[in-house]
Amino acid sequence: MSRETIFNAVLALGLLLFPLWAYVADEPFMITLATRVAILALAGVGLNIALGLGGLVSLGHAAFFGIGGYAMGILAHHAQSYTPLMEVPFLIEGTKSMPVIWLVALAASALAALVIGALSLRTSGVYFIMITLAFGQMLFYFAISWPAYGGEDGLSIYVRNSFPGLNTLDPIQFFLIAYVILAAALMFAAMLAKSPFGLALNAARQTAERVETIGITPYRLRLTAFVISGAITGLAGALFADLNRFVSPSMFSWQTSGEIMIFIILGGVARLFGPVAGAALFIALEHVLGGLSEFWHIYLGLLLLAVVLYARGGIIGTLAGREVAHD
Amino acid sequence: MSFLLLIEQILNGLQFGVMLFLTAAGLTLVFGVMGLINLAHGSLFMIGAFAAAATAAATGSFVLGLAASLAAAAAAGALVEMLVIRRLYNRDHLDQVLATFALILIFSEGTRWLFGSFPLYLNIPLALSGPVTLPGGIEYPLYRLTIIAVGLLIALGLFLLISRTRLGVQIRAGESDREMIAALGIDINRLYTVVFALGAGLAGLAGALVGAIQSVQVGMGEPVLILAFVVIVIGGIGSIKGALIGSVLVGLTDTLGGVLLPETFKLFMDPASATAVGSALASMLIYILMAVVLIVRPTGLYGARA
Amino acid sequence: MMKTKSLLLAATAAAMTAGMALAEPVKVGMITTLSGGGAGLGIDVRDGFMLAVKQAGNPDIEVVIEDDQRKPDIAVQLADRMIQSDDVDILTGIIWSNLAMAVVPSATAQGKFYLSPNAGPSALAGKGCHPNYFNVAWQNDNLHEAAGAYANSAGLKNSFILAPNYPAGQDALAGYKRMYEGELAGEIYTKLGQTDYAAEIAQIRASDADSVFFFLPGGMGISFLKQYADSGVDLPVVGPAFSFDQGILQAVGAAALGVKNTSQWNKDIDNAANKAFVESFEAEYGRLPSLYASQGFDTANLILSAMAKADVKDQDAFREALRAAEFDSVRGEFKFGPNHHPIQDIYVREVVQEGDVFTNKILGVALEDHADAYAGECKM
Amino acid sequence: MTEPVLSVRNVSRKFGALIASNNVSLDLRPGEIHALIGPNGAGKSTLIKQIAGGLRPDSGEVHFLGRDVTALSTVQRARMGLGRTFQISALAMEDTVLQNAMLGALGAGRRPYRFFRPVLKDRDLREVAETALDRVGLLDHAAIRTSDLSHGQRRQLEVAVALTLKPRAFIMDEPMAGLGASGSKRLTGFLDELRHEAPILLVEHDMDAVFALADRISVLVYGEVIATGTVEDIRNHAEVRRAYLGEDA
Repeated sequence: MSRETIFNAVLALGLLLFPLWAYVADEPFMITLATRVAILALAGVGLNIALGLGGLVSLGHAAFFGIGGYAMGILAHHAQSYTPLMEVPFLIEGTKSMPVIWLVALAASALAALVIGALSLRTSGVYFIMITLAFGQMLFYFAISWPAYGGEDGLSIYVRNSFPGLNTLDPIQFFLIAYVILAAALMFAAMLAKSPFGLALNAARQTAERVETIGITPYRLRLTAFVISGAITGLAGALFADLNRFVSPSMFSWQTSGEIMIFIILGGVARLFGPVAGAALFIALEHVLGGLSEFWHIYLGLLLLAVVLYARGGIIGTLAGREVAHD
Repeated sequence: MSFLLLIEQILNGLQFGVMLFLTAAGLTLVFGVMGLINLAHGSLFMIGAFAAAATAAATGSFVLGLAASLAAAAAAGALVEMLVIRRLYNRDHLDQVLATFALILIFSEGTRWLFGSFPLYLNIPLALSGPVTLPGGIEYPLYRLTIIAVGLLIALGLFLLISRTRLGVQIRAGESDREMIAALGIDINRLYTVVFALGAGLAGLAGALVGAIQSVQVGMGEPVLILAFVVIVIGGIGSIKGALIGSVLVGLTDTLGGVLLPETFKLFMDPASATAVGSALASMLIYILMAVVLIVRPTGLYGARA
Repeated sequence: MMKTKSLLLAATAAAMTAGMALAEPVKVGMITTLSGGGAGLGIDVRDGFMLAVKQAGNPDIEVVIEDDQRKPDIAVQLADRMIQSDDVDILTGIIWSNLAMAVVPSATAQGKFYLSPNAGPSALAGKGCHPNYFNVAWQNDNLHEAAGAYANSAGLKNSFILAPNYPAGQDALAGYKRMYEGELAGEIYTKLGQTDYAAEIAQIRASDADSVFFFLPGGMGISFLKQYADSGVDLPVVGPAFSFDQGILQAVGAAALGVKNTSQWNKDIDNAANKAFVESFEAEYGRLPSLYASQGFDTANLILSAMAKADVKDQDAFREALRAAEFDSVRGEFKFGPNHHPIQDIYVREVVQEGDVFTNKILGVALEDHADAYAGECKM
Repeated sequence: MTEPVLSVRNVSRKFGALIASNNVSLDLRPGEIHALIGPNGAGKSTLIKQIAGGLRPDSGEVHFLGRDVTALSTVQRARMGLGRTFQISALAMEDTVLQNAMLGALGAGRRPYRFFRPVLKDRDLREVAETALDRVGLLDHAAIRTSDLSHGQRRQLEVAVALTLKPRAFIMDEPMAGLGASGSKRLTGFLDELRHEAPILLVEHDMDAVFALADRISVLVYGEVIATGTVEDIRNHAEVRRAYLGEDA
């Protein structure tokens, strides 16, 4: 077993044991924090498929995170107020069922990723970073000024949505839902990296010319990766909205895109558990540093700077060393 | 809408564009020469505004305030370049994003720690305040005309600097080939520090000039940063000419879109919802512009490199 | 993000002020904005609140203060923590409507009291009202309505009105129009966070307006006022107090002189409680108190007054004690309407210069015993 | 005479004032190795790009397997069976040698959109990849990271990736570069065999290899084909000697 595998196992186990400990010690807020880590890590796992595997540096993933969030918000809002979502041409009702909401979030964000990706992937490099940012900003301003669903005030859902057989209001049960989804996404991402598609996508990142000369179109590979990536981040958005029982345009903000990206860079780009390690560290830092001083952002900034300058390859890169070639 | 008002709005768009150019010029210079994505550019803008406000409050002189903004931002830029940025040139864009994001946190809260949480006072000098009457009878604030003039002068200065001076030759060499600079015996570390400080100083000066008619407060740099990025991407990264044209394009689109869209919607909607829909669309307009430009020209209007 | 400043006031003060008979301590969680661009408002609310707590010397009130960074998800997370881990009885402190909308419904649903020291979104005043939710400041529309009423009395007939395109901005224009009886020369929604208003000012100039009403909180208002003053347009300006507040006025400077604005508080309201508040605030923090500080101060005193009458664990009794609002408000008379929002006088103020300091003085009352427009929709 | 597999007809391409290809015509017949030689800057790379699909000519046509492919993309031409190796290795450097070869096999199999089963467990693909590696003598290095290969080994891997496609024609851009004497001798022997599977358009600087292998040679100078013919023809061609070989001698 490589050091990275051991580290991943420790991380996965730690993220599970910490809230279980908090449950026994009756510290429900610690469970909420762990849930937050799991959900934001999930968003990162999504972005990492585009960014790590595909080399597509998207600064617009908040678009999908927000769409997932609003999928939850809009469906639950209509269910809560007993008003149909739409009546023509056919009746669509709101819902408070998590699985249904997740499916809608996945589908809606995948569709958005298809459109945004199809246009954005015509560019590359910094231009790609900026055009994805532009799409994120468009949705941000749209969400703020669109009055139907609360505008900047956002939408509040009074009771968390339901999952058959579970009490989602119980923090530990909701945590387990998020954890299982994160685990599933990690497994999927691991499989994807080793799959034929992963091989081709990874090659397209390194040498697009080669991929073309073997008869595969890099654009379509990347678009597919972007859609998968956006869908997973959208699912995370729906869960995040359920964690807060609230959605607002801030989920669409460029800072949100930046934060998701920072989890990945902190943890280690293209590392399977990079987003998990990054989100855990970032949230732990926020929690600990926040207690030190009113100006704790300065310390956070200095720490992040230290990581970039002295811990290359993020946490996992530093702890586990150079990635071994697959197999 | 009257023709005169339209002319005035075009002037406003132009003026907004020139203000954007002041910030975007430094950003595109740094990107073009060093290939660095500097998210902290907005912080340098803020530092300039705060330095100007503090100096103007202490001395009562706006000009000294401007000088202070230039000096403070350039000094902060040089310092940051030597301590942090220098280690990032050979890294990929992601590391640069994280590091300069960290710098934003440090600069913002550091400024708040030094100056407190309330906005500072910085006003335009008496000599430049109030409107003047332009030919055609448009009343237009003198200070805004001054900004247009200063912006165009700086644009001209940058063109001359790059095309006519030794530093300009080095900058151009740096854009095309880094190894060549070293081969020419140029001290590359010094060149980069100078260029970064120049870009930072421009941002600081912009902060002071703009701060005089806006709010000097922590966080004022971030919206400007995003707009500056929009501008340089539309113009083509690294191109001063592109930055100028991109700025004016964004300035005109934003200003005229905000004015004309609600009016247009009023033609076929009731006024209240026309205003709401028009304004919503107007706030998305520059991003739509940027997306369209990039879809048609994937490296911006004047961008050479893919 | 979690700054814990547990302020357990010295138990040695057990010498006890009169009326402190009920020993059950009250834990207050304050979630407010202490970092980033909007920090000034949160700091004022906090300082006003803590001044009242300090002056009361009541050892039975404990305050936990946290910074929400003006982010809704952080605010929700803090509320979760305070409810789940800190086990607070009362939440307070939120500045912004969108954060209040994120926190208040679920906090009150979980059986906590929420006392708003600043935000008053219409949803929480009308259909979404809750027995455990009290607004100690105003319903969002109140000051705008007062501005509309003032415009009528000042004989303004053709207003140009503008606000950012987001819910509070839309409420602001609706609030003004609710009271204002004249014509509209124009109605504009600006971009949220906009810093350049040249285009809007040109439209104002080109219109035949006789006055301008605007709601542009924070830095947006500063930018607008500076640019407006420099444009040479000299129509009278009316607005809610938010853009003419103590913390902001110094940054606007002379550009704001003479502007009429509406507020439920000013430092020259003539009552003993207010005099004492202004003096002690200046002595404690070395600056003049703002509107927000006064709201924080009143919020704390409301809690203290209820503590003197009831045990917080007896929710019905405590709720009654809050509703009675028997405390010396710095605004003078203060009472709650049926939806737990204030019924109060709203004043017109004018921006003046006192020595080096820009501040406000009261001109008169715009609306007397004013309640909000949504109380009728509230069923509780 | 049999129909050529690949033919370039009157292709011209300008970059500003520079004429990179000037009315170039050449063809590749079944079973032959056709060498393209010329001094640096003669326009060989530009011509290769126009044949393989990275660049569209201003005028003229490229035909492959009897079909006009001038308007087709690189991907479409690759799918028709045009195999290519690069002058500067275009390999996934972070991946293993085997993964690179499997990438080729994946392209040949036309089914890259499979997301679940590990590609290395796909026996069919693996067999294709390993056979190709074995043929160029890299099977022993299958598990090595590509960036750890020597330059010569990377050229071999380039050839192996092209082999996995089972192409109808090869375009090889300097496959001998950096190989060393024994390596290039082995590759020469290998290409000699390979021509019977599919004809090869060979761009090469190594004149020993060119003269040993080529059935025909075209000489490109300043974007123009100044001569096409057998090895003997070219050796004796006065203009070629002057313009090109003369410099070498």
